[in-house]
Amino acid sequence: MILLNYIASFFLIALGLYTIVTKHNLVKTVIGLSIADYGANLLLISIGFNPGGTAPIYTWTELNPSSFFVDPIPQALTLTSIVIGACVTAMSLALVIKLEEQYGTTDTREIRRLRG
Amino acid sequence: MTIVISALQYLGYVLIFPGFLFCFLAGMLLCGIDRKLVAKMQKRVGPPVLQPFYDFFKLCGKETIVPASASKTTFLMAPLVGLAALVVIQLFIPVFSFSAFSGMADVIVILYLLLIPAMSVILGGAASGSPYAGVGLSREMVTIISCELPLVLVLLAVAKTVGSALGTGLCFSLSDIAAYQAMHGSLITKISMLPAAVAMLLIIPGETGNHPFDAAEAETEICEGLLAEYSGAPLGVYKLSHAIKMLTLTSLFVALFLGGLGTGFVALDGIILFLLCVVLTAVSISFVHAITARLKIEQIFKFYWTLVSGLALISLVLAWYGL
Amino acid sequence: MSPVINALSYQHFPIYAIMVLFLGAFLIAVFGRNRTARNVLALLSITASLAFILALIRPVMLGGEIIAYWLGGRVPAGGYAIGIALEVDALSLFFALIVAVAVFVSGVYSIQYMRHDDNEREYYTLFLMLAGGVMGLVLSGDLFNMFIMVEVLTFAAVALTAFRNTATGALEAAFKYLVVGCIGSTCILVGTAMLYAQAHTLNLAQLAQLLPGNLNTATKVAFALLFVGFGTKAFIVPFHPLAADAHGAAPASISVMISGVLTKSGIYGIIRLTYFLFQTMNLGTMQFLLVFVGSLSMFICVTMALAQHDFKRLLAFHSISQIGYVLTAVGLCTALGVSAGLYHAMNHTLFKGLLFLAAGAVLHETGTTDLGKLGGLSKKMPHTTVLFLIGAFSISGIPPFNGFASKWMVYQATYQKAVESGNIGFLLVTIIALVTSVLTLASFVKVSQSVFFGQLPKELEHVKEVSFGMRLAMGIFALLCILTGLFPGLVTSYITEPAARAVFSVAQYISAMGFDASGVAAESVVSFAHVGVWEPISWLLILCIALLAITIVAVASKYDNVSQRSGEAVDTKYELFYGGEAQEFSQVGGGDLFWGFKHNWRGYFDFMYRLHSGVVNDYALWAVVDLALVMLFSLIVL
Amino acid sequence: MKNNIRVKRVIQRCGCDAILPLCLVYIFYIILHGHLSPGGGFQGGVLMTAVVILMYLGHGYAATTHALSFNRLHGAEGLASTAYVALAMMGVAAGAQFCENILYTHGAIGQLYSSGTIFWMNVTVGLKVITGIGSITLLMLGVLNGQDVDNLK
Repeated sequence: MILLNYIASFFLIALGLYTIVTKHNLVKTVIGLSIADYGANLLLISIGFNPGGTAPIYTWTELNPSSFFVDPIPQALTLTSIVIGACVTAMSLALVIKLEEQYGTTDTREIRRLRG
Repeated sequence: MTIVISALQYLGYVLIFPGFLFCFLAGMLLCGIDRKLVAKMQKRVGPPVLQPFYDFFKLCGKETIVPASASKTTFLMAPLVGLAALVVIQLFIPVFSFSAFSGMADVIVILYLLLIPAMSVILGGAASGSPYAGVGLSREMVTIISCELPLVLVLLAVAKTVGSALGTGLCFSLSDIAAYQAMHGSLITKISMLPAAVAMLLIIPGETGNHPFDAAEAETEICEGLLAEYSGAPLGVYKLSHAIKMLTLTSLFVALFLGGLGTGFVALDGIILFLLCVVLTAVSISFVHAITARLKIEQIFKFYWTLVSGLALISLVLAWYGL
Repeated sequence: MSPVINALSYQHFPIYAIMVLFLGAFLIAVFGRNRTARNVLALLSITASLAFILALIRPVMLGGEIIAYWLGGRVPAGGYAIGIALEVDALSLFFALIVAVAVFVSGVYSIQYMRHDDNEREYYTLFLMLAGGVMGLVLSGDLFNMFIMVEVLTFAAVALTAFRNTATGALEAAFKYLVVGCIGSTCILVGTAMLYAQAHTLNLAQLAQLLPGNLNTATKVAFALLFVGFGTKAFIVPFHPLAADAHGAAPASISVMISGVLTKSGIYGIIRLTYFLFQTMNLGTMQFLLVFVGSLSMFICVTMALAQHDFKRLLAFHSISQIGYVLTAVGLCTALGVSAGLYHAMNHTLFKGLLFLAAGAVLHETGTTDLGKLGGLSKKMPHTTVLFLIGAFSISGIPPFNGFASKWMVYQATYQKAVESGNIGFLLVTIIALVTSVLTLASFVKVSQSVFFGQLPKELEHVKEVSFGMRLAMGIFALLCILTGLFPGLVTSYITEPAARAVFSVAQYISAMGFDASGVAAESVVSFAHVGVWEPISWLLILCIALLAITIVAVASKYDNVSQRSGEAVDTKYELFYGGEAQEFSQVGGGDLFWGFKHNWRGYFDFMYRLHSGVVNDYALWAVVDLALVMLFSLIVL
Repeated sequence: MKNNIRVKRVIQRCGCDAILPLCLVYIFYIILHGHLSPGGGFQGGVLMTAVVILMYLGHGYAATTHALSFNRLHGAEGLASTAYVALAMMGVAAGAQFCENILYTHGAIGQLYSSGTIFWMNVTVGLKVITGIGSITLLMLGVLNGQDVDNLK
């Protein structure tokens, strides 16, 4: 079950990279970045998963000797990474808007004033 | 007291031998002999051997005109800095077993110090604002790039040869190279060093900007290029620098390949060094000058990066495998 | 211990150094509407940060102490690190020092330089966030923290690249940088995650304890991911086009940060990764990887720089070329090599900063950095010209400036390595390094001819010297360039050698954090012996004596018998020589100055021009290919 | 897409007004219970997006920017970050490490105020994210409305 997660996460990362490399539309590039980021997040959260584990919160009621937690650290990391992913998306979309204004296109093949 | 004496001694090194005075006299003589030799090879009478001296003193008496578009300070200071740097290089090159300051710099440093006089010409020319200087600058820089690769290879080959003989693996110090040659004879006697020596002979005219590698100064096309706007004493200083550069490079050749011929007496060594320099100048500068026509700049580059570098590389590979 | 004394203990200084920068950023966001408040806050925070870092030199650099600081007092429990740590050894401090100095000077420069821009508040907020991000990265002892800081600094750098978004290419550069930078960041994240899955810790010291000897496929892949991730931050080949775009478009003070500081963070990451986490540097193949990538960066970027037509873009390529030197030297895995590499890293920040600031000064006064449109500025901006020349001589390795001192050590190290290992490949590296150096000189000759010398175009008649604040900032860098060049002995023995020694003492790094370092080989005997000799002070002394003598002789023989046109007096002898033609404006300069060289290499240059296509997909493709290659490499080799 | 049919916005507006308070309460619930249940400053804060968009849908762009000044949000964001650093520095001031939890004396496990500094840190992070996300959303709405976002006040 967890193996599927791993496969899916790497598939997502690969898909994201594929999108970035092959698609010539700025918005699609941004989507590719997001997909790769989601793949990384999925990987992180899968790493912390323990089959049968409870939420890593310390309260009187739920705690008994037989219960165990899922690893909380990857969850914290995932959260951070989601935040960063959201910021990247916001930032890149802002850049896309401005680029579209300046160049009049969203085709990456035409946005190449800096080259050589 | 001893401090004062040693200070005076070092001052003597800087000012008299092997410093300023020696450079001035030997360099100018070398230049005169070169001109005479070329003339003889071309069946001309040629100027007297002392002609460079006459030229220099005449230039010093002339008015120095600074063009209106030039940056005055750079324009006037550049020749002096270049000359001083050349004299210092000469101090670092050992005269056989006698070395004034050779313990302070190694061959890599010499390689870089040689760039300073070139830079001084380039910056001085650039500061004049003349378009001829601009073209000359471009060519001068390409000539420097051209000579750099083979020179590096030659120096590394020597460093490796001496280093493996001394057991330290590599040796960059010029005084160690001189000491090694004093004990084991000149490096040129080694087969592996022969291609490097030939390469070095070919590098000398390129570094000094002599015919046929003088595209940077080409009087007939770009009116001496970088020196187009210079007149009077600064021009004289540049001519002097050029003469000293011939001396420096030939004595670098002596230090690298012909060490061990010294007698131990400094005065005598100086004369031997000068005679060797004359011979080397005759071979590498005058002779080549007399029989060739000026190369185009891209041909210079190609010549150095293929043929000369190839020679030096052969030497380096041979030295690497201990032959 | 009383709280006050505790708060002033140098144990806290690393976190202070990071936090004052962030705090400055936050406060400027609140109070930054007022110009004075903004400038004071920015200056205060960068000065405080610099002071904290300088105060750490004594215990860490000289005393050899390693500061282990657990945030929130969460010390390791049960042999596992459960908290976030800062760990400051000499290596971290060395990079922090570079960062602090560069941030300080860049900040001082910004005050005058950015005066005419709007949104200055955002500028300083982002600037300090960038500084804080790099500072946090180099002082951190936690892999995930490093990732966060990488993101913070990438983010701030992207935003600042696009800051002058009306300038040509700023947005484009920012977008490209964002895309490839984010690929790099994602690589770091995935690599971190995979290492966590294997070792269940994120602490660098503990990872260094657990990883070596327990490598499996996952950790090898993680290595490749982290290497590529930090590679994007250092802009080494194949990420160099991004650096060129970003530097060229960003304001000059930010170019200083990107080239002097951001690239260093990448180098720092690579050193930590190879020497500490995986400890694979003793493998010849690993050395090959670093030296190969370094030499490639060195050479490709210097040739690319020769073909550039824009001042800042040219500088950007040189920046990566010099980073290639650093990486090459560090990759040699000898004490001398690491010391030389770190020395060059420091010098790179200084002279590159100086050059970018000079480019900024030119841009500030003339409004362009196009080499074809400039010329003759030395008469209008004499101080900037002198400062630029100091920077240019430093980067091209002209003695006695600092670039020479470190490059000279790099040559020694590479050649020594070649002799020791008997591998002729390293010899080639020495030759490439030496040739690169002269090519660097060539392109700076081109810049000085095209920008500062030659003839002054009509449009630039009104140009004035830049303000004192900007010259002061450049002067600081220039002074440091000269000092570090003149006293290489002091610099190496007090700054770079402790840092290089720290690189080779992984065991201390691990045990300072309270982990068992018995599995790691103790510090090997480190020798910094040189082969060559170079005494800049004596050289300078002799040069001065010679120069003095010559000047005396020259003055005595009426060298200064100079006539220059004064006032309006018209005499044709003061005009330039045009072979009898009418005088007209003819500036020789611009991008194709050295066509004699380029002509012979036209195939190569055409190929390179086509390769650097400017399409973001291509750059992303390079990143992916690089990732695949490094992954293949690490799977086979490690 | 041109909208040819005139819609009476009263239903939209009423719906938004009904949900908006609930949303805000939910935000604060999540932020304040960050140490007790899943959630915390960030998770609560991002819900601000929903609030801003609800306001926009119900009341239009002008009313939204009137209610939420961009500059004020910006300032509050800086203040929240500063407060976070100050809270973290309290650890040092009390003679311990940076970020150390020094208020951890009150409350039993499961109570609302039971985690000392962490509670306050959650609050500051929440404030920071609310303002940050809020201003990003405002900016995007501004772009959507063809405003000159560069000079948004």
